[in-house]
Amino acid sequence: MISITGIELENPTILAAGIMGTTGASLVRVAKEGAGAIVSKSIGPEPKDGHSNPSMIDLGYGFLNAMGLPNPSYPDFKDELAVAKREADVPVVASIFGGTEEEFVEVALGLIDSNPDAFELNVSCPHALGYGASVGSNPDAVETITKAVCDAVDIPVWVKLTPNVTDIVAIGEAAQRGGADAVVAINTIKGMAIDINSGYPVLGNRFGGVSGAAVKPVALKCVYDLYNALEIPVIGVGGINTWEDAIEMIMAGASAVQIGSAVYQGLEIFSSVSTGIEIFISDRGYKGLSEIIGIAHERI
Amino acid sequence: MISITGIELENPTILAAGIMGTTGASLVRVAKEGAGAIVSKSIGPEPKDGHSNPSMIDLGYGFLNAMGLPNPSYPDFKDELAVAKREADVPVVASIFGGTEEEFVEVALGLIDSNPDAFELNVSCPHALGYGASVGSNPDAVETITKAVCDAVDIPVWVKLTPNVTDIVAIGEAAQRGGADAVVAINTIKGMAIDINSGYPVLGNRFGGVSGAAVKPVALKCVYDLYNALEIPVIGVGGINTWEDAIEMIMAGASAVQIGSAVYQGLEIFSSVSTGIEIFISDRGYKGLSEIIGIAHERI
Amino acid sequence: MYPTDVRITKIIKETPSTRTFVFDRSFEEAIPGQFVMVWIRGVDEIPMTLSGSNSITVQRVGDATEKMFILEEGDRLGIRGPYGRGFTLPEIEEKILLIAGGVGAAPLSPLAEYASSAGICMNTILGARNTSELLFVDHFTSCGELHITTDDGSSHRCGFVTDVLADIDVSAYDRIYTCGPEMMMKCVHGMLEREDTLEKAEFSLHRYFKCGIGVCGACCMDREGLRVCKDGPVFSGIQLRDSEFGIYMRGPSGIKKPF
Amino acid sequence: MYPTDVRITKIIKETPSTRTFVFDRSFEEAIPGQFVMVWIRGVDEIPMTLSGSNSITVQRVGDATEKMFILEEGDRLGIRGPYGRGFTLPEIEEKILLIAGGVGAAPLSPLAEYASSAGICMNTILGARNTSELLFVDHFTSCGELHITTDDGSSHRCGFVTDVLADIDVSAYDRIYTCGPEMMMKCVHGMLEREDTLEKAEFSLHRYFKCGIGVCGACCMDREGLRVCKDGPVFSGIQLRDSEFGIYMRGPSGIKKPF
Ligand SMILES: Cc1cc2nc3c(=O)[nH]c(=O)nc-3n(C[C@H](O)[C@H](O)[C@H](O)COP(=O)(O)OP(=O)(O)OC[C@H]3O[C@@H](n4cnc5c(N)ncnc54)[C@H](O)[C@@H]3O)c2cc1C
Ligand SMILES: Cc1cc2nc3c(=O)[nH]c(=O)nc-3n(C[C@H](O)[C@H](O)[C@H](O)COP(=O)(O)OP(=O)(O)OC[C@H]3O[C@@H](n4cnc5c(N)ncnc54)[C@H](O)[C@@H]3O)c2cc1C
Ligand SMILES: Cc1cc2nc3c(=O)[nH]c(=O)nc-3n(C[C@H](O)[C@H](O)[C@H](O)COP(=O)(O)O)c2cc1C
Ligand SMILES: Cc1cc2nc3c(=O)[nH]c(=O)nc-3n(C[C@H](O)[C@H](O)[C@H](O)COP(=O)(O)O)c2cc1C
Ligand code: FES
Ligand code: FES
Repeated sequence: MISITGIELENPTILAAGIMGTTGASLVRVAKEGAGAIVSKSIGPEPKDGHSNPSMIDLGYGFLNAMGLPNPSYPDFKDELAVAKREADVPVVASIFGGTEEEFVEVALGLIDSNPDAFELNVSCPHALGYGASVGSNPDAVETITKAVCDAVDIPVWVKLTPNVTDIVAIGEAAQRGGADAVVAINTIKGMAIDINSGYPVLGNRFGGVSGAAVKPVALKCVYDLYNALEIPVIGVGGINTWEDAIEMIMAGASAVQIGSAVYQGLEIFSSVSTGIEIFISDRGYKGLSEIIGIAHERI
Repeated sequence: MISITGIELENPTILAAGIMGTTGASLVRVAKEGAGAIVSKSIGPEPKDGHSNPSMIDLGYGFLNAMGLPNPSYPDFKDELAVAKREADVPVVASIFGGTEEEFVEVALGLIDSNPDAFELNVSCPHALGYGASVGSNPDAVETITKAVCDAVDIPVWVKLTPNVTDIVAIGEAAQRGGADAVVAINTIKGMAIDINSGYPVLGNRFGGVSGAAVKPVALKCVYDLYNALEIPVIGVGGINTWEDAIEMIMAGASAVQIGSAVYQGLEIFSSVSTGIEIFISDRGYKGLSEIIGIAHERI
Repeated sequence: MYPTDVRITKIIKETPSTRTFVFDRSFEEAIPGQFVMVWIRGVDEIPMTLSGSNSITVQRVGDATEKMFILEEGDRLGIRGPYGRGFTLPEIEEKILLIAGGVGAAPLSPLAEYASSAGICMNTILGARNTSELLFVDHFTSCGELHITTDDGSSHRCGFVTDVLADIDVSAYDRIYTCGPEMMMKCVHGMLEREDTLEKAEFSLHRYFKCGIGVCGACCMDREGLRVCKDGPVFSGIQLRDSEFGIYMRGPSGIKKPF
Repeated sequence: MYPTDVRITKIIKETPSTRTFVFDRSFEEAIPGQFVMVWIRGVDEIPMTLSGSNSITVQRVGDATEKMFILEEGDRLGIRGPYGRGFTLPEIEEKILLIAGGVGAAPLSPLAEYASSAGICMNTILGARNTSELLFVDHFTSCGELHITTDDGSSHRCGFVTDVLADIDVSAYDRIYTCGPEMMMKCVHGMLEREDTLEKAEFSLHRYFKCGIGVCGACCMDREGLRVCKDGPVFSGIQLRDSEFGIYMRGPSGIKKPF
């Protein structure tokens, strides 16, 4: 049992935003498969169909996607969130996004009746015009939005950061100043793929974000730096495919980990990672997870 | 035969900076293996031993390195450069770095007698304190440095960009304003790896830069955006392992490509990539490389 | 992986609303019922069942399929796949029933081909709006009986495939496979449930796909959160009990659309 | 790949300045002469030839090796490898000569082991500063003759391995393998060149390594740009002709250091 921003998790594996998170039923399914907590798809103020397909491809060494934040909007998602809360038996985090602090607050308040255990603010999706990283690369905007949501609700607020910035720590500090209870790093890294047979960019949106194995070293460095600079917990995400990857992220400074693309391997990923972590902790004689969080910082 | 910033290349594959580029002899060897041009290790004002080992590991899906810009400094490298110029039979580009515009100019002038065909300014190495990306993420610094070197020498100046910034286009524009003849994108992406058996970061420098397959989608996006925004040519580098990767980079907007980590596969990489490109061009009935440079921008 | 570039070697006008596109790349490893994501460059990427190891059979319904209908032999498509869970192949000694409605004949066609080449005893109920829309009639006659219905009675029996099914003793079959409009399949499901033969039956479903590889969750069905692209598109009758099947599906945004 | 974590199961004090570290992980695939990168965490990572499939033999010379000398059984190291090009293994009917100086006996030891287990006829010239620094004496006596020299004459023949070599008819050997201080190897190279037997000879070299995997170029030798970590560390006598061998090497910055 671990506690993060006051929420109790049976294990430190959390479903990442945007992965099987559009319906209450699929969130519940992931919880039953062993996730310690679940994060919904990012929900916004208006329904969005997202970008046209192809919206995701497997690169072999990672994935490239540009979903375009498809979501039914908060009025419609309220009930899905309620289903997740009712049936999942694990903490449920609502990921939300908007273009302005007012929109963020509107969405948060619109979902609050479904009793999410926390909000995760997606200020980091790299491929939604006017949304996401355009907001998340500006420390002032991040601080303002975080503060607005923190003021409006009294559940924990996590802020999800983009790595597509010169200095992720500055953004993390802005979130902390705004009152964030935790930061989540990282969202996908801007990237693209081109079909050489036709010259067309492969994604319907032309470019998108890289996730999976390829981004793990980048995520580790971001988590490492954020852990160093911030007082609030860091939740690590990006490229976790095995329990070893999760331990690495925790040693960099993550209090818990989120798993996204690795769901591709199968939903057993959550139980296999959490079991692996547990065995590692006990085999090596550590007293608990907390003993290895950020341990890399002490190894000099 | 292609021409880039006035330099004639037999083929569009160029050895990337920092790969087998510390000695004249190794540069010559790469040229004989089929590279269309060769770029030296980045040379600075003072000799540097670089970071302690481990300085590079193979991640499977890419590489992580933190060499720390080891180099013998320009007084010592002058002769190596002269060897390369004398024996390589292909254009030789001197990569240089410094902490200030004065240092850049000092190094450039120190090497000019060896007659490099161009300078490549490394304003982008992510892991040398006070050098590299700390300079390269600041558009004003990039413009000033570029201008200083362009004023001091009358050979083409290429500027190598870091992807570790919020907006690589702004940096590319700064280089262009400074008088750069071409930009080269990308240098490595900040990353790290942790040994879970000990908790130690694997690299001697704790963190470093990711190269190889993992960075290809990111490099493509950078090249795509730079091509769109700049008047000067873009040279693409990052994750090119096959001729298909090279074509992809060219379709994104690269006028030529650099190959770094893929040397791990063997030095035949240059001839196999350039032959592949040539066959592709002729099989598909294109008139030449120029017909496919940036073609992805027209596919809408 | 990046989409595989394929060239269209043949276009067969099957019916006024459906065409088969044959390409120069054969997906021999594909199991009947598996699908591919078909990229019409510059337009969209849409899921299509393989109607043969190197073909898809497309009904014109909207933007992307419209664009496909102006393609010509020699044109190219990008293909990802095959993906998903196909049909459970029948054993040699088993007796099987296929129930196909409209373009639902597409996924059942390679199954019929498999069955006939394996000498498996197979009967088929094939329905369509009208005579001209009947698909793959000869694929299903190569062995076993074929019952044809048309909604408008323009030939054969007038009515729906369920009318034929009602007259059939389903207990005589070891496996029942069905694909067609969801309301048709829902009726079939109900009838088989009443006959207590759901565990023998498999249904090939459609939902809105984005990733196609089981990650994004766009295609998840209530109440079990089954991913049609990965856990399906073929499901057993049992899996579909108490699900959204026949009640609603979701659009690209995730908003429910009742049938 | 990340370094493999190994536990030191045994430390053997071979001589006052050398210790063998045996670990719990065997690199059976390694060819004699190949090396591993040994990571002493928090200190440095340095190249070491495998002196056995699960051991390295280390001479104390500086920081990192100093740190290794305070390690105890049960301590752990990180290992990448095996890397590089090892010795060309002799054929059964061939007669071979090994020439080892100081810790240069380390890479030759697994070769001797191979030769003796294959029943190959092998003679060895083994040199050291003094008697107590003689390494792996019994590895080289298991078959064939062993000629020992000590620089100070503290036992056996006083002088250098080259003194013994001068007395030997090298044309009697099919293959000659050598490892030791570069100036010693340079002398051997010169003598073999005069005897016109360079093509039979292989030399195991040291240069400053950074990546260890043939990418960075730190270990490149003039004039061919051969990478000691990838194209070597074992080179034929022919490859070393007209090279920097025996003249200079480069330090970590690339600056030349004459021998
Ligand atoms: C597993 C599977 C197999 C299929 N096999 C076949 C087949 O063999 N032959 C055939 O003709 N059709 C098949 N379809 C349906 C086919 O995918 C749709 O008809 C096609 O996507 C319509 O695209 P459109 O742009 O022409 O229509 P649109 O104008 O975009 O929309 C018409 C309808 O098509 C469906 N649709 C559109 N885009 C998608 C999408 N990305 N994923 C799923 N449905 C979508 C929606 O229900 C939509 O309401 C299959 C669908 C699935 C899920
Ligand atoms: C292929 C190869 C195989 C080797 N095998 C053995 C062996 O089996 N047994 C053994 O005792 N020694 C071996 N060495 C030499 C060994 O690597 C050095 O003695 C060791 O690196 C010294 O490290 P140090 O920190 O103790 O010394 P330092 O104080 O760092 O330096 C002493 C000298 O060691 C050498 N050295 C230091 N770091 C490196 C490095 N990264 N790469 C190469 N040389 C370095 C340099 O020549 C330096 O001048 C081998 C070297 C190579 C290249
Ligand atoms: C298909 C897909 C959809 C995603 N949607 C969202 C989203 O809606 N909101 C968000 O904050 N992150 C989203 N992400 C990013 C992931 O939550 C995660 O940060 C990223 O994928 C890195 O983790 P991974 O390597 O484990 O996938 C999405 C990622 C993928 C692959
Ligand atoms: C070992 C190593 C050393 C490098 N040294 C330099 C350097 O000195 N200067 C520089 O501009 N880039 C340097 N780079 C970056 C490469 O030139 C290149 O931009 C990067 O590796 C991406 O290309 P790749 O994926 O083909 O390796 C180095 C890369 C590696 C792997
Ligand atoms: S379409 Fe993405 S999970 Fe099915
Ligand atoms: S040490 Fe890097 S190439 Fe040899």
